[in-house]
Amino acid sequence: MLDTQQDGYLTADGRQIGPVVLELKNITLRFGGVEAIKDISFDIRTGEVRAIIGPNGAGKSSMMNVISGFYNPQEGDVIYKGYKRAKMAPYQVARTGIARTFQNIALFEGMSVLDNIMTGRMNLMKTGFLKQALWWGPAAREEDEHRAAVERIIDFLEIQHIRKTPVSRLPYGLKKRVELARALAAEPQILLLDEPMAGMNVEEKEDMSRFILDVNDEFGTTIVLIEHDMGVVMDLSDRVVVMDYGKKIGDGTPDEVRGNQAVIDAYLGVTHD
Amino acid sequence: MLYREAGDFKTSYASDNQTFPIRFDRVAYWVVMAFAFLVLPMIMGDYWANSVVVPFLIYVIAALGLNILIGYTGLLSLGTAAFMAVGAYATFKLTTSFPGMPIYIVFLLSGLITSAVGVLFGLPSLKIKGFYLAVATLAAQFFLIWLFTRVGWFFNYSTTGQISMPERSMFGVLITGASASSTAVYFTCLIFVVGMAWLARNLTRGTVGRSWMAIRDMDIAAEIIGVNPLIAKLSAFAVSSFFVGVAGALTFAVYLGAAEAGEAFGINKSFLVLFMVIIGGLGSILGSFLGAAFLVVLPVILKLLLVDTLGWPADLARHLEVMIIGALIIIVLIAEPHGIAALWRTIKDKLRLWPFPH
Amino acid sequence: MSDTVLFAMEAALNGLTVGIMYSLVALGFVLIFKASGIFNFAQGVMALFAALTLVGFQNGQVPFAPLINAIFGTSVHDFGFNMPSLLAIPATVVVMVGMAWLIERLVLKHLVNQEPIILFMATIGLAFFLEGLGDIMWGAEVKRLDVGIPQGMSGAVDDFTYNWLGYGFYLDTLNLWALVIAGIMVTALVIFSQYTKQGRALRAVADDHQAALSVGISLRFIWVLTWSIAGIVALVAGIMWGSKSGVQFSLSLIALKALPVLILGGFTSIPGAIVGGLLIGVGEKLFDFFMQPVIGGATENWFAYMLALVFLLFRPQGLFGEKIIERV
Amino acid sequence: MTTTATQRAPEGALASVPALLARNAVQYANSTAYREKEFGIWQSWTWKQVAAEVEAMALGFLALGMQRGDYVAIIGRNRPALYWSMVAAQRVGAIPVALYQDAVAEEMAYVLEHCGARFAICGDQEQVDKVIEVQETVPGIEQILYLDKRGMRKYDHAKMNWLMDAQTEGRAARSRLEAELTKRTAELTYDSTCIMLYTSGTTGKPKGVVLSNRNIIESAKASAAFDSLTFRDEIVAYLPMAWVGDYIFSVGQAYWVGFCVNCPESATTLMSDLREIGPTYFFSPPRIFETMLTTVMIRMEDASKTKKGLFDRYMALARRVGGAILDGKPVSATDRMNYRLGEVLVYGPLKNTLGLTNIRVAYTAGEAIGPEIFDFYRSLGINLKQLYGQTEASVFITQQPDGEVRSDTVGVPSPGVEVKIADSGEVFYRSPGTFVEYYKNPESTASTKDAEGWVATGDAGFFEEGTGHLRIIDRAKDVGKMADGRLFAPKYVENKLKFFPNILEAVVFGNGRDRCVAFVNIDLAAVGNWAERNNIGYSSYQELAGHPQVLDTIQSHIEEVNASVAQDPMLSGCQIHRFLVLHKELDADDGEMTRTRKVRRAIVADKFADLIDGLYAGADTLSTETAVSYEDGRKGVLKATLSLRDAKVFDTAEAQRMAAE
Repeated sequence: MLDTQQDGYLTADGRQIGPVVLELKNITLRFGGVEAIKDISFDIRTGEVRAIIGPNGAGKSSMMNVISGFYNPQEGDVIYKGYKRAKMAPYQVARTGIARTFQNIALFEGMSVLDNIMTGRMNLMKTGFLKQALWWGPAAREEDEHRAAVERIIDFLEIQHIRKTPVSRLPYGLKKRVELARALAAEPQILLLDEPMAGMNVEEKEDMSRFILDVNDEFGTTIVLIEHDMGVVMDLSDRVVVMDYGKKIGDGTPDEVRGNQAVIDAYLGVTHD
Repeated sequence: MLYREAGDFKTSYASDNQTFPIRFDRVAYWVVMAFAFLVLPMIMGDYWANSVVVPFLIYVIAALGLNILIGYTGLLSLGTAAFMAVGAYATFKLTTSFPGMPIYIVFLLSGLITSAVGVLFGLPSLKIKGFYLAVATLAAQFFLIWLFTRVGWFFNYSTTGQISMPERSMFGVLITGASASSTAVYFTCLIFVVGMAWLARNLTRGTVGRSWMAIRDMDIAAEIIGVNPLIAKLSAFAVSSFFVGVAGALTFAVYLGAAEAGEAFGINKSFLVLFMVIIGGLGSILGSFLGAAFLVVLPVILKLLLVDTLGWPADLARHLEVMIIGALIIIVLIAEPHGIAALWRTIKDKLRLWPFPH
Repeated sequence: MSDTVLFAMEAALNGLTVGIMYSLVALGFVLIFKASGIFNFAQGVMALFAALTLVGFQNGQVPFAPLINAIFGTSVHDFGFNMPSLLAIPATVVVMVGMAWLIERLVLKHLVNQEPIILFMATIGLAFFLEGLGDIMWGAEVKRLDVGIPQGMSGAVDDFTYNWLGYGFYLDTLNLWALVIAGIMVTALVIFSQYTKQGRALRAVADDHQAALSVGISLRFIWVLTWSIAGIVALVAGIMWGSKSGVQFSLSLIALKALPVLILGGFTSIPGAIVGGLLIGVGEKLFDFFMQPVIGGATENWFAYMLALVFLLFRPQGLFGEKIIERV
Repeated sequence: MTTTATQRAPEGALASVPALLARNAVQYANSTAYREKEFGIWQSWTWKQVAAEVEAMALGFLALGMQRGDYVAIIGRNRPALYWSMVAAQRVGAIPVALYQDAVAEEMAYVLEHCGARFAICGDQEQVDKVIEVQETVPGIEQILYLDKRGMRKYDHAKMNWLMDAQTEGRAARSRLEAELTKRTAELTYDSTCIMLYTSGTTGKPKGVVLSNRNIIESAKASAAFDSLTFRDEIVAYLPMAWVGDYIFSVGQAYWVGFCVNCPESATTLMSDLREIGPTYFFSPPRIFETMLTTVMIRMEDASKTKKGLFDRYMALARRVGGAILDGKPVSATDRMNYRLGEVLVYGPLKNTLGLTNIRVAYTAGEAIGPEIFDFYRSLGINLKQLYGQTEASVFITQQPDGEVRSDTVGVPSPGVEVKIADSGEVFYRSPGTFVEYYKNPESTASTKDAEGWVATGDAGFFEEGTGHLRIIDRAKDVGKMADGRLFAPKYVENKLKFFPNILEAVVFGNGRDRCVAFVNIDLAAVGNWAERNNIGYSSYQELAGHPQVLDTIQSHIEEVNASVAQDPMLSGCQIHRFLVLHKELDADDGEMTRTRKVRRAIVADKFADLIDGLYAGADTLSTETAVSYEDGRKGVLKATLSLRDAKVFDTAEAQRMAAE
């Protein structure tokens, strides 16, 4: 079993996976009476691609929201980089190096692609309020430095041609890509992707998969993703957590999970409705 | 059609995100500046200065302020006039208490005082949005005005309940008071407009501006990617109120000369500024100028046309004006939710593509 | 029993009846907000406009007389006959319904699925338009409105309280009537929404837009319907306010008070509107009663809003609204 | 390295491209040499910086063990660093060989094998993968350098380096290697090889054309003088680096006069990048001008009535007087005024949106250009000219002087070039630019270039009486005889056909036969647009190509051409009696065309033999199957039933005259 190795493992394609960076311990999340997540524990290792799968309403997105600090679980601990994470606001979580994308695109429609991505760097920009108001040297210089960094991401995700287009004018597929760019701009250690390929056609999916792998490969970013397309999940991820009705029913490599009876049942269950 | 962009390329990010990236616009900008500073003062008579240009300039500042709040941050405020009043009364108190203080400094300080008050009334915005917030700002409107009319300290217990501006000069030129020359007043307002527009541009182009717009477009997402909503919203209120406050200060000090909170800064003034922002263009600095110009000039034109030319009763013209403005708001919101500025942008794009349609 | 208490009680009682007025206006807001999610800032002005129109009909004024005179140099003013209230009121109702229809055609139809804030601002524009229109149509001067509701001190109350407490409360009969009429209105609305087909459709839409549309309810019809009802409610409010303090612009400002009322009562609850109105009415009277000596009078100007502000901070959804859970 | 410049005599000082660079680094030290749109802005390098970059690269090459006479393959899209690598390779005494980046692996294999390259410098991962694939069969390649890091992390870097790392390496090793580098650069003479380019070869295997410093510099010198180019000029480098034209413009002339070379961000952003830069000196094969014009017309279709009216009105005026004004011929004052107005309302904006505002000189070559296309640009006031050239001539053979520009000639011999026409009608030339030899191919060299240095162009043509302008009819070997002995010049006819916007390609057959038949490719852009406007639905090229109305249009075009061909007694035999519209577009991936989009006649003839027979057999419809390969490399079979048509033919001019008498 993987979890036994304290200092990571070697993947099939020869990538070295590091030690646990984020651990969820007995997380329980309730909305009023409803239990969205029931006593779930699993860990995420540095540099791996970790998938969370499960039928609709399994509590995947809630789990994402717990990790990104949007929901605070009633029970359980989030242990990040070895320390128990105190209850904090989402923007504070973001500052600890966790960035994310959203299931239904949450871009800033009123802004250009460039500005959206620049907004992703919010926490890396330091210039004070007054300096900006007067656009003093430091402010202008910082703006340019971060623009340069953003441009590299734009280049990386091949969206040069829409750099200055208002997001509202973009087709769905590109919006997804811009959202990824915005998350990357924060230079996160952990990148949470909530259904990055939902509603995409085949080659859009292929592109997105390629980008996700490239991100993981080039920047060594740890990636946690929720995805419905089983094929994609199995190709992309190193380890998979399977959820159903807010419970964890499986955890392991794609192959292990594929073999897991509970998982099979859950998915057969899904295919019926 | 007028644009010749071939060969106008950018070799640095600074030049790429400058305010006017297109050569033609840069030229146009400097032409306008030259006109405003050199030509207009020569040709403009006192009537135009006092009844059109100066109010226009002052409203531009107010509109810029409100636009930062509504257009850039998406926080609706109906209390603009009250905050202008704060600026006005701050100026009054400061000038009367510290006669030596340079008047421009007084204006800026009044702005800062207003930001403080603005932040205070902005606090609810952390919990509520949209028209809920509008109601909260209405509270500011009615409470503050009540304060200024009821509490003697604010108007130095003058029997009339009015405040009136003593004479003050800057650089040896009389700026305030009855005998201040309209040119001096004009330049004062112009300097402040240029300066504050520049500030507004700087703030909206950088991190601060992006955090505002992020909150406006999708506050939850904004927070999750790391925008601190507290800072973003309150800074918006602070900056907005600063602008509005300065506008109020100028209204009182250089434009009216004497004021009474009730009728000088009533709720209708709040709406007037709001309309300037809507008609001019939400989230656009240029829009603030256009909107202010439009709503300052419209009544003048109506008056010239209906009253002076056709000899209609003045009140009728006024009612008609109210009606037209109301209709315009609706039309703008339907036809072009981002106002004249957006209209201008479309025209510009067409000109740049000329002769091609798209 | 000490006098202050008595005076306070009297003030409260008056507040209660003033509050009913607020409730009447607030009712209009709630109706429209429930059915179309639009926050109709123009509700107050609609009341003003309705009252103006009613008076206009009663006095047989020529619509747009000032305008006509200005353009053609004529000096027409009225038709020279007076219309009995029994005729004038239905006529006004027709006007209000017609207005609702026009508003839907010319404004709402073009603003479907815009953000609420945009719609809100549109109604502000609408408010200004109607205000101007009303003034141009019927003239801006203050007018008396009398539809035969008895006014003046209510002897009954006076005697009753005198015999009971040894101090006769002053209470305007008009306010009592307001109470009654408000009661009738609410029951009428309830009956309408419970027992008529349109009423059910209305509720369906209020509960779930998409669902309602999918079962083939015409949104446009619903909007005309609600705006008409709101118009009628506005008329009633206009009548009450008008007969109390004359028909004038301030009426539309008083109507602004309906906003805090809604914050208290919640935007979607009819009982909320009523209770909120009463609370505000009583609250501001008592506050003024006790605070006047301390901080000076005219606190009614802002008390309601400040109260609302406090509410917003601690219970944004109001007394009766349901809690909002935000999701990503 | 400036020392090299001073050590030698002034003449020899500029005996090589590196020497030119050394001069520029001093003379134009701070004027911009290269720009590239990257990361959203135009990254710029002055000549001084370029010299430093090149030196660092050269030192890096030395560090990697690059030897004198090594062949260095350079594969990728136009990027400054790749241009520098060419010069850097030269500095260490190696010979740069530029390859077509869109060539598939097996095509590359041949060239790499043939030149025995030891080093391969690749633009990006895609090219690297191809080279690695080639390495399996071609062991010679020892080192791969790449420019774009993207996706390269996983590769085994034992024999692979990032170009920038190589530079850092070089800078580090300067003290150790500088002397050696200076020595090697100093060894370069006017006659040492400057670059080797492979001719795409209309038939058979590509040949490696060896060009010396003399060839390049002399041609650059002469042509630059011809159009008085200065270091203030701007060009956009977007044509294949493997093509001699690009080398002459982006290296030869650029280094000679020291003007600035701008590299676009990517193929997709070319047009906007072009617009941003607004080049003053522009070169392009006809098809680019064609597509530009087509897009202009298509975009104008949707313009409002008034706008369209305005546009048409002023374009008409321009067609009437524009060219004349450009050539400085007399034009009535009113027309001049009108034209000025048009400049403000239409021409100016139009040129601006196309990015041609600042053009001082523009050339088109490679193939004949359609007269109306040619005139369109000239009428706008763009000084578009034609030139006739070859790799073997370092481009320039003939070109059009200002004021003597016409669409149907290719101009007068370029300065320093002698041209003669053989009895066979074939064009021969001799010039300082004439290539040294075909690499490892003496017999071809001998057959092309004779003892006195006359080179056979392989094109048939003649000098026009009076003007002394050269007119090219066709490829000499393609010019054949009809059964009745009349001349068969397919290219001549095909070009006339291709001048119709609806026709993309045409292939005429009939050598040795009694009459001619033709294949036609329709232009999907133009015809497709027409179809949309007449709401004719179509799902594929094939379907559109088979549409009867389309066939009618094409037929009318062909008959028009027949009429004009009939005018010339010698060529009147080339009239097209029967034709068909091919069910697929001729494609380089299927070997039917060269990478420079020249039709490979023989291959097409052989591949579609059944269709040709059908045409001659007089069949009306014909079913056929064709092997095709898709962009992603998959192979497939295309089935189609084509309808074959007869076209009206005309009597020759004098035949008509006789008939009249």
